[in-house]
Amino acid sequence: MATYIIRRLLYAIPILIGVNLLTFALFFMVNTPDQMARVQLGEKHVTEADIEQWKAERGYDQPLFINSEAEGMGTLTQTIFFEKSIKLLAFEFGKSDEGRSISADIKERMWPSLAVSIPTFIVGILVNICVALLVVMFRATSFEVAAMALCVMLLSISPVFYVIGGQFFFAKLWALVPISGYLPEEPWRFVLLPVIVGVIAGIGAGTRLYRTVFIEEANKDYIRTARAKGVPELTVLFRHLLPNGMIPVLTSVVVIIPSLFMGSLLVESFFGIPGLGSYTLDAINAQDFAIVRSMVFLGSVLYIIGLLLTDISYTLVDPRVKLS
Amino acid sequence: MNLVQRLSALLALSLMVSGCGDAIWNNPHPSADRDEVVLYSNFSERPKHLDPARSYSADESQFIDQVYEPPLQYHYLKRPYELEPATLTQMPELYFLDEEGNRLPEDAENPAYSVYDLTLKPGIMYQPHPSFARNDDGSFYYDFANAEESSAYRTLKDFTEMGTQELTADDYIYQIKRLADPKRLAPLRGLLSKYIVGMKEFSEEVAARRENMGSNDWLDLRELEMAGLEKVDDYRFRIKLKGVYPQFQYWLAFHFFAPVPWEVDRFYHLPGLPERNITLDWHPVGTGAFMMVENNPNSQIVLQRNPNFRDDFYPTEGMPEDQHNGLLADAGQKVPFIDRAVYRLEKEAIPIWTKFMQGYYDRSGISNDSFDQAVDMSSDGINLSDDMRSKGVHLDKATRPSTFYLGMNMLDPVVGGDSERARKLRQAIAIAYDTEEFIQIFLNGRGEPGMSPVPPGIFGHQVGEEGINPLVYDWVDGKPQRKSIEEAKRLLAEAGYPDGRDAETGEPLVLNLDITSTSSTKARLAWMQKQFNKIDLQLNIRATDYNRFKEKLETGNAQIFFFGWLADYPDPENFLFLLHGPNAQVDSKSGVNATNFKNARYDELFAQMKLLPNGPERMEVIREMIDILRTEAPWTSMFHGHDYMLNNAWVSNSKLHGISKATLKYIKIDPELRQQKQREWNKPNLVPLVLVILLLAALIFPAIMVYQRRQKQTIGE
Amino acid sequence: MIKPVILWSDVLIYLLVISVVAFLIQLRKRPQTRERWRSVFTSKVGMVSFVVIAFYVLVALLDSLHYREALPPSGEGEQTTAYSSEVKSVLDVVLHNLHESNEKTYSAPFAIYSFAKENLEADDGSIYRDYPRLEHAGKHLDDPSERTGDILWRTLVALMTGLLIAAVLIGLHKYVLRGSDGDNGIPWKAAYITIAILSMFTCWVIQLSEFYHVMGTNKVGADVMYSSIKAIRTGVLIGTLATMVTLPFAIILGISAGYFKGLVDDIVQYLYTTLSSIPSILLIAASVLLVDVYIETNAEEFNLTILRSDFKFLALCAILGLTSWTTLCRLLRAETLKVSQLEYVQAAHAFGVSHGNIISRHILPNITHIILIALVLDFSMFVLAEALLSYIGVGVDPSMHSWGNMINAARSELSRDPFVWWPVISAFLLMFTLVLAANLFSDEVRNAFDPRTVKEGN
Amino acid sequence: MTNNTVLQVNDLKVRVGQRGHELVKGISFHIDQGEIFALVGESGSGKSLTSLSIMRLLPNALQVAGGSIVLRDTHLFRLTEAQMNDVRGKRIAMIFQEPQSSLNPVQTIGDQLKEVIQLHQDIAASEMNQKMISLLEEVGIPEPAARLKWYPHQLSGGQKQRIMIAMALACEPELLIADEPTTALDVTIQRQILELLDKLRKSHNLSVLLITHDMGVVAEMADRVAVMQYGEILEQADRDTFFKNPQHEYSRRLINSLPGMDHYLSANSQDNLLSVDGLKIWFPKKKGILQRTVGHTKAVDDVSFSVGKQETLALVGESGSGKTTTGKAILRLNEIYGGSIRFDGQEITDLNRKAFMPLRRDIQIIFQDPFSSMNPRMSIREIIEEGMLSLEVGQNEQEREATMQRLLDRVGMLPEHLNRYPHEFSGGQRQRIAIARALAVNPKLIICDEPTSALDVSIRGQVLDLLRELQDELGVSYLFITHDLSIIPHLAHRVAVMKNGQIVEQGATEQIMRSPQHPYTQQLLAAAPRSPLEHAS
Repeated sequence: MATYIIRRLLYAIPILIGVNLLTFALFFMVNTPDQMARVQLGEKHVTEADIEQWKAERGYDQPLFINSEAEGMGTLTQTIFFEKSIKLLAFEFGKSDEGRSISADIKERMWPSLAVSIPTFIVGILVNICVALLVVMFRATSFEVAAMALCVMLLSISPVFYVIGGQFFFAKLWALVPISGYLPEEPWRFVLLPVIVGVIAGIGAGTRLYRTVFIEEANKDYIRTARAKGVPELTVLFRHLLPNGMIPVLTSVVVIIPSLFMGSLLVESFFGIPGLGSYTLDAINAQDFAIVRSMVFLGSVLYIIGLLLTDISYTLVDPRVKLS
Repeated sequence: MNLVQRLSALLALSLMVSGCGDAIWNNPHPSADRDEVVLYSNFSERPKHLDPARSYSADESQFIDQVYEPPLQYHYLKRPYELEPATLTQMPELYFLDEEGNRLPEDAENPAYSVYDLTLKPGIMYQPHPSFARNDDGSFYYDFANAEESSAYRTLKDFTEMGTQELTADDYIYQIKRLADPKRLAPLRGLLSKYIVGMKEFSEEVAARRENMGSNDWLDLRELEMAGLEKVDDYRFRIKLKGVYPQFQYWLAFHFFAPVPWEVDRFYHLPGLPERNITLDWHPVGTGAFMMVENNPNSQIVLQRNPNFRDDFYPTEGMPEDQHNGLLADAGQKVPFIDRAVYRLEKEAIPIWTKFMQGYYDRSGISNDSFDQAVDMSSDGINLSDDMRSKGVHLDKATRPSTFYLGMNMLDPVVGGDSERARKLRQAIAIAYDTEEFIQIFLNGRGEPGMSPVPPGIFGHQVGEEGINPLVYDWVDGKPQRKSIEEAKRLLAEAGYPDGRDAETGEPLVLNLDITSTSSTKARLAWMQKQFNKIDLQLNIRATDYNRFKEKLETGNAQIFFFGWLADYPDPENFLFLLHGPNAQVDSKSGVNATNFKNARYDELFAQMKLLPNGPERMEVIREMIDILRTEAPWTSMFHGHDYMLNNAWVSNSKLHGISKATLKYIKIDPELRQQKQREWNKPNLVPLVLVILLLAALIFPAIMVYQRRQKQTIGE
Repeated sequence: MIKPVILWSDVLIYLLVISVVAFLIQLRKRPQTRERWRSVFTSKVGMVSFVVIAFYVLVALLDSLHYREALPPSGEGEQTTAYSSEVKSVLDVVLHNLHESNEKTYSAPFAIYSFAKENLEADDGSIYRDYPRLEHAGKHLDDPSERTGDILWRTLVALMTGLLIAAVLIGLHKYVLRGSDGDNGIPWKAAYITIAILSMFTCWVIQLSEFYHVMGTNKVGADVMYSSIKAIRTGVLIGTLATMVTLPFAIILGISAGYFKGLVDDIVQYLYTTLSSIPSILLIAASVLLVDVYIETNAEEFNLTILRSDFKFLALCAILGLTSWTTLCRLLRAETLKVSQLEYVQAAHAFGVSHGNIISRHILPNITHIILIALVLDFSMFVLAEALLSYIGVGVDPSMHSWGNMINAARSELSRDPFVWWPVISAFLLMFTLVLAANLFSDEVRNAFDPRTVKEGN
Repeated sequence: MTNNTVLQVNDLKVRVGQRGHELVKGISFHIDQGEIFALVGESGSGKSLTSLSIMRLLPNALQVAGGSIVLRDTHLFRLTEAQMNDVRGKRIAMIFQEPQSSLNPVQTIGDQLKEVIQLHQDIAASEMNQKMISLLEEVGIPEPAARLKWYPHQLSGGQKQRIMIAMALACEPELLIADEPTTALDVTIQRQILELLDKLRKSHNLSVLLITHDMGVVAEMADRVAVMQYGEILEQADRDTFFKNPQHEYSRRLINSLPGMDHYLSANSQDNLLSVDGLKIWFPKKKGILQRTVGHTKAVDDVSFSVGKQETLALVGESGSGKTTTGKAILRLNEIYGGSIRFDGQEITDLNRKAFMPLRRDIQIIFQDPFSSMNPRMSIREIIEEGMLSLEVGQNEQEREATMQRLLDRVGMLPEHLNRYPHEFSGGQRQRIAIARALAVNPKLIICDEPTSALDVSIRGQVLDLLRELQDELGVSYLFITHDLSIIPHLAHRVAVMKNGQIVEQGATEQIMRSPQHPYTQQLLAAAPRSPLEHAS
């Protein structure tokens, strides 16, 4: 177990390096440090000297990947890439291009993100599973047909519509919740709408997925055994089908749990929630490379953790699986 | 199943909070409102810099201009804009010197130096701030030898011990030195070095000093002297400029010249603080009416009334109409009127508008889309819609001294250059491109077509018949009327493009519009192409991100582009210098003269105009300059934006100021009225909720029925 | 006198069509795959959704035949005839009276008055403020009150013509089919009904938009119906092309990883873990910027707006594809691992069949169902994704008609009061229909091809 | 019906959907107290459907079209679903074919056992444990107390089946339905389970509906027999009369499918074609962060045997004994760890892929499962031709075509079948095609990997006969891998018995069958079902 986890973590390192490399390549291909400087310094009265100064302060005055001036290892180490990456691997995010401590921002912004994403996630899964179970219970009835048709419709609607509709009705017409914003003191009122929207937007796809999983389980022999034992239908559903069905469900679900931390780009920017999702989006628009880099890095780390968690969660729910 | 428990707990809580908070559920502000008078507003761009030496954008000014007090300020009500002393006893005394430093008479021909003599009001105190906290022995309360000692202080709030001190001349001098410090990246450094005596040298010295210093160490600028600065006594100091620079007085009303005491600078450079974002760039310290108590660009910025604020009073005289607009009701009262101002981060236009309509924001601009809802455009200009009137909203308009234009890159082979051909082409475009319609469709009439770069409210702007651009407009029964398309086509033909086709090759003329993708909506692009098609020109749109756009301008690779300028100060110089040859983008990277327009005569006139005081003589010069611009037409189809501000019923004393942002202290709010209206406008509607629940039930019920039936089912013959 | 303009996306989409046809032809040789497909079409849902998709594709194809009209010869000196820089498509000809009748600004569906008040001059010269009549819509009516009747009558006529056309088409089809044993379980009836409805709808739109704006007009007075129909091309192409990009990566990498295992497997796994661990939105954003750079650096090649936007569009498809091949790749890898353990693959080994042959003849055919299902699912996914990306500002070029752009505008239009609902509704309806059809079709495909669901049958 | 009749099935009909074709066409039978009634038939005969309709557990797509089922005096079809739950597991219990998948993988044995007891009896929690333990003891699970906490995957197939039985008996049912209870198990285990059932049946005076295709099992267990085919009961009789003079031709064929163990092929051993010497197939066990190899799982460990020309060597063993691995190793379908394989005197152990090519023509294989051994997407022609093409057998199109036609004809198929696809053929036919495919490259040695175990008994014989004839004609040698001793006498000249990756005994067939030396061989022989005629006497 322990050795397994360690191995997986070691395996993560090359991935992280790869991720970093890619990010750098992409980002610096599209905008050179000079341009970044210009964006950051604003338009009026900017001189070359100021730009040089800015770059120097943030260590963008070195070559990207290979430093031909420096000798020996220097050719590789005295570069933007090396210096920035090394810090990242140690989780030192440093300062954003506009001079704020990134880790401080992350620490602060993760809470709103979590406040939205966790409820969305949990409620979402519960709702989906319940509906799916219901459908499986009534499979080969008109109820199933209707439910599935509904699901297809739901997932044929662009998520943007859910957001627009949600804000229009809940916040504007019915004045039930604030249209947007967030207050750390009383998050519930603000989180409610995003959560509802998020859940509804996900219900179509989720239900369909879980239904197929459950149907597959429902055709297994042990279900027949259970019914041959005289177990009533509901009990079969909950005591036998559900626990087994959860195993495949886990694969699709556990991976994203750590990523909940990153929040949702769309929802957060629509509902003005100061989470990490909108943070990333703003950084992209402002071309604040330091932040983008950190978020990407964070994202991939979380993703890898997610993969790990998935494996571990298997051992918890499925007695057959042993990690080695 | 513990998931279920957590979930249900969560839901229950959320319902409870929203339920028993108070009658209104959709209040985006803390439902428990303290009994202070709070103004709620919003900001869309997180301010990047709050250091008065560094900050140079409107959305930053709206915060720090409440905190910092430069020597001068603008009169709140008077138009045209008028300077008045803020921390000074009277307007600065200006006199001229010759090379030797002998005082010259007022009317001396181009003197060597000009000196500004400023005298401060005594007894002006700073806001409470830890940097002023001292022990009984006068030593600083907060003093750390190294980062470890300060490690306990994560944020500025952790510094509980406060202190204050009086404003002195040193503070202004220190700030001017900061402007010269290269590390501050002061936008104005380049410009001011040209004028303030010894500033350039000072910068170099500082740079030299910094060579062997950590990037976060404090350099006490008092150790170095700037020739052009002279402290007379604690309340009096002089600034010495090379030659004459009449516009300098306007800069004195800009926060660049706000006081920064060395104590503050020292404090923010204590070991370990800069690493933790505890810097002057984030936590301003000033003598203004408000002080920044919370600066969280992720969610909100809060200004709090400065308890030590000097005695300052609401102006007693204003423009004639102000009287009946009730703007003089509080004449002579002590400002500020509100205790707190909360600015919340809002990125989307829609929520802002909705919240304003729900009464959760006290004031709001008018976005395009909410415009028709907000106002009616009747024959007699723009008025509030009935809907708004019924809500008690009142509107307040102003022309922002600004000019937006369609720039022609003068280095471009087709549209640019001094050739008759290009000139005619530019003029043709100027006629074809229907600015009026643009303003109608995309600004809902919130603007006026520009006859010259000089916007209304600035000296040199002319109205009426003599104001119009005769090359584009005719004066028809008391109104300017755009010349006919035929006229444009004629010009085009003369330019050698009959029917928009090159006379030689017969190739259709395709022009390129450079634009940033963010500002280019489908509708807008379509509209522009329509304009050029009117005279059979093909317009090719090159949308790109802001960086590329800037780069194109700098390298002179743009052809036609959109650009604009907001006034720094109310003087024609601030607009006409945008076409001053030496400022041409491509050779001087200063980035003002984006069209790279060069014209010897114009530059000559510019030099004169700059020094002249406002008056008929200056007017003449400006007229000639403008005529040059009209014929050359490097800027076509200009317009000047109008500002509209909607105020909810409970807001009073709101009058937009085109230049100054330091107007918060004059705003007044009636909290009771606000609360009452909010309740009235936000009655939660529970019916839909009930419906949803019923619907769910309706869904579940048949399922249960089916189940029952299935349980009863037998295999029947 | 026209000059065809061939955009890259046009080329690709037509290549795609050709390859699909080719696929159908060689399908005759594969009985039980043919069986599978038949079973897709024997279900009413499958048939109907297919017809709908086909209709969309048809529109997209029409819209992918671009040309430039010649300009009238300029007065003197007859030289080479020059061409307008405005690129039209065949579809524009069909819909000419939609996009040539522009109003000033918003107007509601079938409205004959503008949505915004204007200053009008009364006969006595006095200025009053009211909703002006529209320039085009309903200008043939002198008395506004006739409007409703007029609309109903024209609708009736239009529907009849539509029905007629449909009848002709169906007749033709029957004529073609007469030889072969007509309906072998294929629900032609459903298909016919769908066709009838579609053609009636088309006629209705075309005929009525000659006199009205069926779905109103947008901010600059352009016909909403027109732009939402033009957006079909964007939607269909982004769906198909992006999917096409994902396939080669997913298939080649996935299969080789699953088949050769060992080092290859490790590398492929590394690749997709790395790629999928990056938040794809960032990848997309950065890449889109990258494309802009490219366009700027050699601008002269893109002297026409449409060329630029088309290039950007293709790039977007490519990027979307590149960022989303990993899932399919993972699936294929797993499936290949399974299949390559099967005895007939072992047998092939026993016969010393080369790797290439084993993959192409034994593995590939037996994982196609996964590819197919993914293919149809991705299609709808990409169509939806386009809307999101446009919101974030890295979507298709603003000069391009797209549902995403329309939806964006809608967000603010809905906050007006009275709110402007028609653009968003028409965008929504067209988009929804397409995606719904795609999803339903994908379900049928799954039922037909996925062995698991096949098993579930009995 | 006599009052000691437990179950009475009258004119039971089962059909697909509302008006689909009938799968069970009105069958009737009854089961008396304490007897074992065997319902015999091959796959698709509808015997399982019958059992499921008794339990009313038919899959949704199927439904009872008519008839009645009476348990004692309750008409099962008149019960509601809810009432039916009191019958299932309490009055009628059922054991299924696949013990591997019939138990809930994520529940402990104890929980699953407890569930059924709680459902139908009220037993104090205190006694519950005791009850379960005694049940497990009864079905012969060692140290039951501990096992209760185990999960199914920790048990062997046989043990799982025992657990199933325990669950079935938990509530003293009046009727026990055993649906192919032993088919999925190894012979030795089969035997034990059968014995267990027999014991319990006596001790509990159980009535059992035994559903099977294996005449051996019938012969040993059943009191009365009913033969089903295509959803109809061909004949019913008590066992002895049934076996003595079966009425129906089909029944006769079934009975004869069980060969007697009297005549043997003599080992006509000539010079060796294939000789395997000390073959080792080990798979490394990896461990630790760096995945170092710390040990090996020895699938095949030091196995030596030889196959002569035109000779058949039977490699006998139970699942997991490594026999299949050995077979594939010879074809280089899996890696060899040690030892040597010589073919025609040529050392082939470490030839690379290319060098091995020519040998592929000489050594061929027939797989166990005719359903997965042919690519469903290829026509028979493509399937057969593939090998010929890649091994360059036959110069040209026509020649290959001719060969294929000949072969098909030879294995008793029609030339036009070439254009058909695998799924259009029955298991037996496919296996014939598989043989044709192997022969197409005219090999010297064919490795037959359980070629008959997936086939219905009545077909088995034919395939085996075909193989033997081919050997006589073409003089091929077979390495015949099987677990079923009963078929060995038919075609094996020599036998090698494998257990846990090693050969425990080998020799001439007759000798092995008559006087096995190794206890394991004896066990196997004892387990092998004997001809019912012997019972009858």
